[in-house]
Amino acid sequence: MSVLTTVSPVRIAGVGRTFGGATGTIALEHVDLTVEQGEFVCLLGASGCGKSTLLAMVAGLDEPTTGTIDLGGRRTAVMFQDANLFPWLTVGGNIELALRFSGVSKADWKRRTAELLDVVRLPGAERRRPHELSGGMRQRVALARSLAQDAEVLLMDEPFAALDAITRDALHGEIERIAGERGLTVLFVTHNVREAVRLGDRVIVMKPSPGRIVREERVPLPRPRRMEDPEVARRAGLLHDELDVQAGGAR
Amino acid sequence: MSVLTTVSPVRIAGVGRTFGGATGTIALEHVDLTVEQGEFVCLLGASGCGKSTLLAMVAGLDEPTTGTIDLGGRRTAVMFQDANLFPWLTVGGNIELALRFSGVSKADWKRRTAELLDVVRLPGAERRRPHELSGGMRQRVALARSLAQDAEVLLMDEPFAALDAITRDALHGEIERIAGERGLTVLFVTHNVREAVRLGDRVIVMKPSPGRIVREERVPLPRPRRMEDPEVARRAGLLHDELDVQAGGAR
Amino acid sequence: APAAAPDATAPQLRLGYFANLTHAPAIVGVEDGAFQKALGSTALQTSVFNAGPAATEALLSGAVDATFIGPGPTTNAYVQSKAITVIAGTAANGAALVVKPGITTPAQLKGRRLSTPQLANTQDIALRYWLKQQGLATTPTGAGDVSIAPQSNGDTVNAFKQGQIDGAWVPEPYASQLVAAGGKVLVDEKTLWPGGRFVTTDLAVSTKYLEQYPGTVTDLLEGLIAAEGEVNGDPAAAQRTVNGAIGKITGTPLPEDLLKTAWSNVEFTVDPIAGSLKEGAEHAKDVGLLTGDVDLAGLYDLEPLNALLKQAGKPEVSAS
Amino acid sequence: MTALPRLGADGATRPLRLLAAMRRRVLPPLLAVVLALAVWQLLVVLEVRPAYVLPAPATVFAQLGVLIGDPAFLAAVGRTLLRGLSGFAIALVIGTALGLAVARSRFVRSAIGSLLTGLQTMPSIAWFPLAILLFQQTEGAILFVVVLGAAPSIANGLIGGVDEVPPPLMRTARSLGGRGFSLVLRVILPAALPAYLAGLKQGWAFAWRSLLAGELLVIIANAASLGQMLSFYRELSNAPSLYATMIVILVIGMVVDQVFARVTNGVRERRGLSALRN
Amino acid sequence: MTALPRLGADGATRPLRLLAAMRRRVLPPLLAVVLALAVWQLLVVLEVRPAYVLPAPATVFAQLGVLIGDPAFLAAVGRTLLRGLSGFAIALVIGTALGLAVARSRFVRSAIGSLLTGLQTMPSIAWFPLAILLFQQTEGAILFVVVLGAAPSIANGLIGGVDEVPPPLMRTARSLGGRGFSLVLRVILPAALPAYLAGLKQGWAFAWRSLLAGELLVIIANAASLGQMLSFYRELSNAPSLYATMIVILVIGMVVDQVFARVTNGVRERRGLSALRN
Ligand SMILES: Nc1ncnc2c1ncn2[C@@H]1O[C@H](COP(=O)(O)OP(=O)(O)OP(=O)(O)O)[C@@H](O)[C@H]1O
Ligand SMILES: Nc1ncnc2c1ncn2[C@@H]1O[C@H](COP(=O)(O)OP(=O)(O)OP(=O)(O)O)[C@@H](O)[C@H]1O
Ligand SMILES: [Mg+2]
Ligand SMILES: [Mg+2]
Repeated sequence: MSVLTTVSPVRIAGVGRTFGGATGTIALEHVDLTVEQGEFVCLLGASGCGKSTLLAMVAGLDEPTTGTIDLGGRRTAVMFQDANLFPWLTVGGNIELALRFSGVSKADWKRRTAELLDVVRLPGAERRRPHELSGGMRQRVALARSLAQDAEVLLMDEPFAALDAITRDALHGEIERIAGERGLTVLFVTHNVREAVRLGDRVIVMKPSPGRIVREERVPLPRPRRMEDPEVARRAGLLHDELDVQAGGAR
Repeated sequence: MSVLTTVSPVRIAGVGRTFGGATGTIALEHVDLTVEQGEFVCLLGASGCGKSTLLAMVAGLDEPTTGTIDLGGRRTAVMFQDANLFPWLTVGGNIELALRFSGVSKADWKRRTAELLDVVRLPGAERRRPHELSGGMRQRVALARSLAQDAEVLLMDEPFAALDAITRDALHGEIERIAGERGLTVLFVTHNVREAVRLGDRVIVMKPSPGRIVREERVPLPRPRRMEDPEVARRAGLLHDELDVQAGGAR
Repeated sequence: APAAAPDATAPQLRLGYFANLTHAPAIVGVEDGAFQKALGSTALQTSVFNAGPAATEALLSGAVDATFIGPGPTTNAYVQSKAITVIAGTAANGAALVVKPGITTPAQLKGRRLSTPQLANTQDIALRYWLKQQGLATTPTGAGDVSIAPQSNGDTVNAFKQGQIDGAWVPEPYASQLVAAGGKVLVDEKTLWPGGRFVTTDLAVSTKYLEQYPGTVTDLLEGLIAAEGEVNGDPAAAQRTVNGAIGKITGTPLPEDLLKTAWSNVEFTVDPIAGSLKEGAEHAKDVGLLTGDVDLAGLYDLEPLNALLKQAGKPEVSAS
Repeated sequence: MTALPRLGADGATRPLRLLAAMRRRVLPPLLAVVLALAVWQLLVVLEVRPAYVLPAPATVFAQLGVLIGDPAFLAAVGRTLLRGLSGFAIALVIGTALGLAVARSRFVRSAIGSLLTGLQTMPSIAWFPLAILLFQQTEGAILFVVVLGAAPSIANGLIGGVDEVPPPLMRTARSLGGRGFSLVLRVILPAALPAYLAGLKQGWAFAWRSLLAGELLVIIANAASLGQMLSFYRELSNAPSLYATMIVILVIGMVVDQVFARVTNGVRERRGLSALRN
Repeated sequence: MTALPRLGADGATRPLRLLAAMRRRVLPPLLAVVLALAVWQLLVVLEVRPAYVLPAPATVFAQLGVLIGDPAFLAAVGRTLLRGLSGFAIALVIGTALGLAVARSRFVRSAIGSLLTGLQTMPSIAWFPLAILLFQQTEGAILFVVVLGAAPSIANGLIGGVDEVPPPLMRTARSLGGRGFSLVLRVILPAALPAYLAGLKQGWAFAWRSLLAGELLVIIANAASLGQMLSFYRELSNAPSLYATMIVILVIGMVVDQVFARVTNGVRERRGLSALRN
């Protein structure tokens, strides 16, 4: 990959992760992955193949058992698979907390929060409480919260799984726009093959037991793309078949 | 609908639900829906349109503000949007608790649990703990737990949202088979339009603010169907466009 | 109440006492078996109390039938219930105001800080009354010319040693302990009383029990007289017995020389010195620690005791 | 359709709701009190124990009336309450600091974690000599005993609460960039709040009990107190006054519980923890 | 690849791990003890207070040795422990039953919910007359005081725990068909377990303190107890024995805390609550 310019923002080398001691579950084994500045990388793979585990380690929330992960001190923002909203704060409070922790000055909180809620299609939801929201609404608040952070690397774990097709399509556009504007490097986990092709500069396919990378696929299609584009559908179909073959092999 | 044979197992009449008193959020307004014996009904609709709220009321876990829901005393099993596994029990313990509450005799627990874990593609996971599972695995355990119940009406809230395409396809087959064998009546919430067409005898389309039913569509395709069938794709495309139009209108 | 036969005896007698020096006859009587011998077939069951209130509560609620107890709690219990009767004395004297060496006259106490064992207990009342007679005012809450700070005897001894208090009115063996710590006796309480004696411990029974089982009560008195005889007859042996019992109950026996000194300040007698109790009650009223009608008319019944004393050819005692 | 009157829980009209609230909130405690009084009166009527140890309710309540009408008694109650509150405030600060230190630092936890419970089980009476040693006969000695009673409870409540913070929330907070004091203040403390409040309630109970025992320790000029009166009445075998004082203590305890219950309910409601009850 | 030796937290070899464990678990408390002793010894050397009120550590530990070697002292400790355990067991049953009743029934809650805290704040001394009244001179009187101290704590812990059960779990349990006693036993109690355990720990502290106070109530001859000794040592100004006894009480309290900590940690680990710590 790129050797000339700056050092790549995410360098994963020989990473393995075993849970529960030497006899435990091997969640990941020898994963190598380098993500370039501003690249949008999608991770695909069967349930339990270690995608969330990998993301947690990139975010510095977990330590690899073997190997190294180097972000060169870059700041990360994570959107977890579960919304994990703080129940004692309102929707606005949750987002403002992220702004506070990112060092945004208090004067800008109101405006930024309103903007972010607009982005996730929840305008005016500031004063609602997490337990009053639907599953999809909670996930969108979590998305807004992760976008509130002043990060260079964005890690997203199935951010749109609980969303209807229309809202999801709209958010695809938003995330693409924001990533472009801010020059973000994105690592994006999804189960939706078409979504991966729709969004990714590159799609990484993983395989479980033990979790490892089995395939990488560049997506050289021009942007903006649409989920319904025939070329997106065609490439997704190929990837789907690939996954299917693997699954047949694994089971 | 059917007037001759037995009474329909799910009769929802004029149901509305408002949260937080007279000035609060109107989650649902005047919903009428009758589901026939053995019918598989899929609910589609934008995030926050009241699908989960409706399911909770059918399950008897919430009360409508107006209108009535009548199941004629039928037993329900619910699979919630969140896995909600009991953290103090193992995977096996979670399923066995459902068997216990359903009055299954203790001698059958081990066998039934193993069978159910096979169904959800988690063979041998009995002794694992919920916090050691990936998101998709947790959702599958929740699915197994709901299938462990001796119910006549099965209520499922986005059961496959966190699953990869391959596992999901396999589970589509399983759920279809089990529903057929047991003669279950199913109310199934999903965001995936193709999934709705793949599984449903009928697809109900809802619209938010306030939540209500805007369209019903019978799916007269023969079974077994596949997500990739062109006819499924075509019908899904139509429904998607329909949803899109609505969304455009609503926003 | 219909009088029972004068010799009616109970199947059992539940007797309370403290593990204190001033309860020496009770301890000796229990330890050496004088009570049980006198009671014959009546089973003796004993309880040891830590302080007056628990003993009073037990006596009034019928948890014990008789108990050795100080005059203060006796008065309180009688005033509240009229349901107890004092049938004998046990010990007299043995309390003093011990002060720092520099203090030689009552007038020097002005502005000083003194301790007593407990608000409104016998010594507390004695101190307040005496101060009043000396023209020094006090209040129950510690204000006045002299500040009185009631605290536990152990704390008093430490506080005195450290100079936190200027003196204390305490019973034995704490008075002797204060003297051993360099204190001077300013007032030996017995000098304040007619005849140089005042009651320190008496024996109270539930009036109901007395009426029901006069025979047992007489037996008990017989045992007490025998125990008093032992205590006064061979003080050295009695001291050993008492200290052994205290050691067993409290975990630490008293130092022998301290016990000896303290012992010599106490008089063991079956005379309840009724006059001193009654006057003590008047004193309590006088300093405002007892209110209302204090009628102690029916407190004593010394007939059984006097009968026994007469039999033994000893001088009788009086209820006034 | 939204304008139509609604039935059900949310829709009852005002006077009806008031009545229902009365039925739910006033009737049950009233019944409990009446029942307790009835049993008590019955015991008195049956003369299970003589009146001078078990006085009739009427006697006790008459005495209660006398006491409440007595400014000296009210002053004593006020003084004790004031001491309780100030001791509790000190315990709150110390207990919270200790609790956080133990909860957040593995080293401190293994150094003094168990000591906290050890201190808590030490009866007030054991502290008296030390209290007098350190503070002489001053308010300080009382406060010392109160703080030693209450602070470990508060600390333990907080430790328990911090330990129970769901790991996903902690991970989220850290991924949001939460660090150090800000993390503690904005995430850990709020997350631990319910258990912390429970600890505070227990701490109050310890503080109050230690206080009433401690008030016997130091008799301060012109300052009668509830603890002193309690033992004084016991000393004088004055059963009616003793029971009346106990009623006062009980009522104070119940009022404090109500305060805690209000706060806790507010917290729970805001977090959607009260959604499904019965 | 899986056969290769692994580095990191899970991979350290056995003796190394033992050493690390030592450093984490033994060193900090040892340091704390050494520090406390050093301060104490310094105070003694500086003669801040005379030796008869503040004896030197050496004196106290010598006395501790004497006491521990004395079968009578051990018997006293044993007797008090036994009373504590039996009182606690009774309180456990009563407190749990009361807690469940209050937590599950709105009626009972508004009837006696606050009363529990009221009872808890009542000092032991106030119960003494009633205890003697009801139980005469038996162990029963002591147990009565102990139970009254501990049961409300246990109940309050359980109530707090039940109130904090996440509503989604309750909904799930009910949708699974959980009803009545089975629901309580299989879902509500396990879910409330951490708070319940915290309540038990507080309850033990209350029980133990009430016990040591209650043992002064009735002194059973030839059956010395820890509470009794404590007050006698104080009365007799026997500072070395008093401090030695306090050390014994402290150690017992810490051992009990360790027991609770073990149980609680086991529970937390099984639920994945200890995953992310520091
Ligand atoms: N704390 C843990 N203890 C033990 N095993 C764990 C733990 N966390 C994850 N695992 C295991 O590691 C594997 C990978 O989990 P991970 O959550 O990364 O999967 P995933 O790819 O995100 O799956 P999904 O698509 O279902 O979310 C799984 O087999 C899981 O059981
Ligand atoms: N407890 C509550 N209090 C207040 N409002 C609520 C509550 N529960 C749900 N709502 C509101 O009701 C509406 C419907 O919520 P519901 O969870 O039924 O949506 P949904 O169709 O399941 O959405 P999703 O697809 O995102 O899960 C939402 O606007 C939500 O905010
Ligand atoms: Mg995952
Ligand atoms: Mg939903």
